[in-house]
Amino acid sequence: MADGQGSGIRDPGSGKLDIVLLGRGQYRIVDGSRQRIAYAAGPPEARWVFLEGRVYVVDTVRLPSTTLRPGKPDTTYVASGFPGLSVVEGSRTDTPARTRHDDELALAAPMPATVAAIHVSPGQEVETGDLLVMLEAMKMELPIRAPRAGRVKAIACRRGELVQPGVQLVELE
Amino acid sequence: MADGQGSGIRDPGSGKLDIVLLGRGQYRIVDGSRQRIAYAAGPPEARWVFLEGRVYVVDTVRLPSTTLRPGKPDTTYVASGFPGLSVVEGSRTDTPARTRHDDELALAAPMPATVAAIHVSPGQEVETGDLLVMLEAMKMELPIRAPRAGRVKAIACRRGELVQPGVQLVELE
Amino acid sequence: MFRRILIANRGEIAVRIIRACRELAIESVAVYSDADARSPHVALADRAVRIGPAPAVESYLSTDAILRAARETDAEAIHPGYGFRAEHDAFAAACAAAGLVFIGPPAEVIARMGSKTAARALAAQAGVPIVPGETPADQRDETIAAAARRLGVPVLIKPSEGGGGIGMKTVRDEASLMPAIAQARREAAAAFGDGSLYVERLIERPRHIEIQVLADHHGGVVHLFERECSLQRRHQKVVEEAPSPAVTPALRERMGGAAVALARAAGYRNAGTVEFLVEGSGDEARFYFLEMNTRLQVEHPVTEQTTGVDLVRAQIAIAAGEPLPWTQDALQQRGHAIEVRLYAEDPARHDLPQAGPLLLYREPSMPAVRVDSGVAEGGEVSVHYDPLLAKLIAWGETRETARRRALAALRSYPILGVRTNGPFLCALLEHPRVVAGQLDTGLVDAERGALVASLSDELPPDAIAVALAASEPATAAPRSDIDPWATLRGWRG
Amino acid sequence: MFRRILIANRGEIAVRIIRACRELAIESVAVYSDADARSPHVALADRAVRIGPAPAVESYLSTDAILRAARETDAEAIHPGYGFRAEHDAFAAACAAAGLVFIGPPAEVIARMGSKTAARALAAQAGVPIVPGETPADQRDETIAAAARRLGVPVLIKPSEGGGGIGMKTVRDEASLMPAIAQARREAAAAFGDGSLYVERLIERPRHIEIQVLADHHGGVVHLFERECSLQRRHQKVVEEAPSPAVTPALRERMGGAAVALARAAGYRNAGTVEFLVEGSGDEARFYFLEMNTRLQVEHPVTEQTTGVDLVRAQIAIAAGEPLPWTQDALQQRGHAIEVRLYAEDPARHDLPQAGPLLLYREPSMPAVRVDSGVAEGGEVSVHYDPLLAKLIAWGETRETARRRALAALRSYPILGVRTNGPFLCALLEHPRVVAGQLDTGLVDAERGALVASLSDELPPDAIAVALAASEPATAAPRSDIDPWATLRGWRG
Repeated sequence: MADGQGSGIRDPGSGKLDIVLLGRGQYRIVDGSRQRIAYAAGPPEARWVFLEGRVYVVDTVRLPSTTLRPGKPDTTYVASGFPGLSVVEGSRTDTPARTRHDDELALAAPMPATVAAIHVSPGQEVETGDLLVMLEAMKMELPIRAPRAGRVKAIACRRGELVQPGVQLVELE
Repeated sequence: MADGQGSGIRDPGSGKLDIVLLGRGQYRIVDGSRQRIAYAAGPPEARWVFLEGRVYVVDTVRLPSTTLRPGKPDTTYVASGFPGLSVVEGSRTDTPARTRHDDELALAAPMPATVAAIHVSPGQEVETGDLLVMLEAMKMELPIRAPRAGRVKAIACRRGELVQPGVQLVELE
Repeated sequence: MFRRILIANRGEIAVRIIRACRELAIESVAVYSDADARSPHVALADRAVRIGPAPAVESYLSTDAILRAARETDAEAIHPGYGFRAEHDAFAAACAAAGLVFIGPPAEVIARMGSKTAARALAAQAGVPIVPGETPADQRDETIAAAARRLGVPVLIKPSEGGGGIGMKTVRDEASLMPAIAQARREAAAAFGDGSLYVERLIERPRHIEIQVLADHHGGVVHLFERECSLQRRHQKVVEEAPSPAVTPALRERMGGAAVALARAAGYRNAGTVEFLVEGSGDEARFYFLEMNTRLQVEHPVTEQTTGVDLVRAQIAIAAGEPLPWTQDALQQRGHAIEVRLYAEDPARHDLPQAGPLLLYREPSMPAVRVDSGVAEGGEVSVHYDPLLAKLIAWGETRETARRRALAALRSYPILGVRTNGPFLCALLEHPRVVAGQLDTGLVDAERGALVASLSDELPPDAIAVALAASEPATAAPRSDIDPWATLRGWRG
Repeated sequence: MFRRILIANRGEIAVRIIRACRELAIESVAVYSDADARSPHVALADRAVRIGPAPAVESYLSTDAILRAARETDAEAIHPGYGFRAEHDAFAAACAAAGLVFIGPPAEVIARMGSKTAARALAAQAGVPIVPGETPADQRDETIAAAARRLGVPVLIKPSEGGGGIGMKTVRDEASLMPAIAQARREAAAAFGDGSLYVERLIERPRHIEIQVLADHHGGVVHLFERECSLQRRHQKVVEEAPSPAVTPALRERMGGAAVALARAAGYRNAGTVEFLVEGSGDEARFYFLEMNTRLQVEHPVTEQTTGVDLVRAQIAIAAGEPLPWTQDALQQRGHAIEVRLYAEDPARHDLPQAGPLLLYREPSMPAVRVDSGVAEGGEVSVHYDPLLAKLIAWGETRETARRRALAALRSYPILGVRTNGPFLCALLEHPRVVAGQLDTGLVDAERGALVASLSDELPPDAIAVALAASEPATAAPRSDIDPWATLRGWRG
């Protein structure tokens, strides 16, 4: 991707990205004469960033070793105040630093909840989106659906049971 | 002033005032079942407080020796978290802890400013509110008026001079 | 007018009602569970009473606890908000028995409109069109199938009890009828403990359009025009607007007239909403009674922004016995309003509700944009209640202006610490069919895959740079993710 | 429509215009002096260009610096806001010469309406009533006195040049005439370097009521009804409202008609305001042309909130050559709006402007309340510019609702670190004559002593308790008075 292309918000030939703190958690990103406002909060291993209506969760502890490397000044964007540290323009194929969307987690409870109903049995074939388990956390119904097609290998919860977040409720094979 | 009288917002017999921090600079004052929100910021010697549309600047360094003393639990309001320290209900005659309105300061520049015009001469009699000096700080005209009737003793500035805040510009006798 | 009102609710709607009380110089009493001790609605009210532990059934749903709080604080009236006890006829009756004014319709009206069967019968009596359908008294599968065949496919099979779309099945050919009935019955029994089924003609690609009504105690009934709420995910509204892009003046008059006729037939009092399914658009559109909500709606602000009527104030005035201050002719719509609901949920994970700390939360402040919220930075979104954080309402002279304003405001509305549907709402407001106003109740579910996919880009360099800037030790001082409570446990009273 | 607009202003009005651009998908370019590098208007714009050091004469008033910034950023149009270069005909001409669209009337219209004499003459020609008065060509004291005697006391003697009430003298008996003339001349000479005087019949206890007009480039001219701005301190407006409690439909039509006639006679384009003094009230009231402001007014939001028209958007559309989208008949007032101006000034010290850090600054967010501001918590109020921090605009179905909302919002609007007129505005909104709508331009100055006295209570115990709670070491973490910049000097780019 050529310099100045990509997100379309950069001046060709500038290459320098200034991050200015405006107030608590509020930052101005200055890129030549163009600028935008961003917000950040949270611990280093899960830093939340808000940028033009989008939200990203960045693991800044693991980030430098995987996506950041010293860059040539004419092709990289240097975040001021971090000498020697440059942000390489990402691309769809070489960006390990993704936001945390893990489809596996779809088979676990997202919060402490009660199992209201189990809609499948071991051995049953399911399609993507099929309702597997219905959880309930107070007023809300939390459907657990199949993240992909497959066969139910095991069911790791019972109706009425209080389940904890992160614990897988159904195994698919 | 009897307990529960005064500002009319207290439950008789309660006597305990809880101050709960809600967020940065934001406090809830709980007085029995009644409550209000207040805000505070600034250094101890000039703590700013916002309470129902009013603003107070409190010198908390000098405050304890002048307006606070241990109180009997049934007639005082105890701010939680400050054992032994009680706030006595103030009255119009015995409240040294006033907000900082010092009429003497009225004869000094409120900010760095230029003297645009001098409207009086030494020896001249002036009435309360008479224009003495017109200052100018950029676009704004800052009139310095007589805080009381009297005779001009001396003029301590010149037309066109840049004056600093707090420096008295006219002496009255 | 009342001297003191207790608000039997929490979150944004409790805050909304407290503000209305303050403007009327009425003292407000908040109630709260242990989970809400530090919530904005508790801080804002003139008084606040703890009514129980976090589970709603022991606090916000507890009639006893609420009535005790009202007695203790000498409240004269109770505003139920929406949800919780707002449409519970026994609660309204208990208020009346305790000598408290329930700010809503009488208990018997709540009971009648709360029964789908009774409400449908009343609508039919009042000459309001209803969707053909029935709950067969004989509930055997074959009888259900026969009823479905009489209506003619496509039909909808759904549980007589419950809601939220669970157990609802669409049948497009007679061969699928028996398996669909069996599956609907299983899901209904599992979810609601009752396998009774209802069959109804399917309205294809309907719009959800509702009419706001107000009825006083002196025979006055007016409607405040329509709201379109077709943008729903799994039968929960996410975006609402007024006026509806599909409603012409003639259709508006017919629908408004039908809603007023139903309210009169029901002996309705206070604010209520008559929901319709609409087939087609323009003067020729057909509308069918869906249900009547006997309370304030979540989406009431789009009516307020377009009619200029303060619905909460009107509710209080009606409950205090005042007559409606307007005739139907005096009411008018002006411009266009769009509301988006901000939920703590993850659109990438089937909208699962999220819980967590609001590390950073800043509401936009701009002309013609209103935010009704019940949360604050530093607060906690708990697992105990509905995940609605806030509603953003944008007004404009035209629909397009309102839509652009809503987008601009969402892009200036950072919420960090819990995932929300904010980015999804931005994508939805830019969907070509939403831009064009070509809405139906299936749009969001049909397009959600594409919309979610459009959100899962890789991380842009700017976001990485800001994440790193925020993590520099030099920025520690202004960091906003420090828990202020942790440092205070030693001295709080 | 324009692709990019430069905003030649700062503070709340620059923020307001940037927001309008964003909604129209027009790129905004902010300009700033060194004193404003961290101001909200700079952060919010799509681009920002430094135009000079803090003194306005070298930055916001510098035509060269502004035009250079417009060239550098390839802007197509310039919005001047109000103040600074907004009514400077040479600036408008320089924009035109540089090929930039000036969002306002043509330079010659600004020049004509900027001259009191020419504007009065034009008004008289257009059949608009004017206050009898003159600037005698022969400026000797005796000639001035003779002119005053011809008009008959009471009269007003004022400098021909300048404004802000400086040097203005009221004369109620002929004996006081000569000393008043001498004193007015001294003050005029000292303040404006020009001792020329103007004499005019005194209108006793007038109201200040103005009419908003919009004129396009295709012959379309409409008015957007009135604003009452009688609450002024020393000729500076502090509270404005629409509609005026004194204006009847018949009077509104006469005043609106007069304003449109003047705009047509002047060849007016874009948004403008015709100010009138009004004597009496109701159908029989008399009104006199005061002046025409050839720009957006500070108080434009009360018109926006009552008519639903976005005046900044309209200004941009007109400048882009679009015709007005409404006829006069399509425009209507709805409800009532009240604006209060929040200044950094100390009412207890003759409203002296204040400078300092905004240690804590939280805007209220509630239905029907709008805040237009140009500052943020952690920012600095500088000595260099006008001390207007923000405007709070409350709308209501009735004037009383709007007034109560404005009060409730002011009581939820903490500003700490610099003194503001917030508490004074609360007291003013509760003054019996303000509650009753019995306004005149002398009200604030006449009542200010009593209003200020009502604010100088002793410290309530609650405030002492909160001050002490905030000072406990345990609360150090959430303290908001830490300068975030101080900790960042090491790394900022």
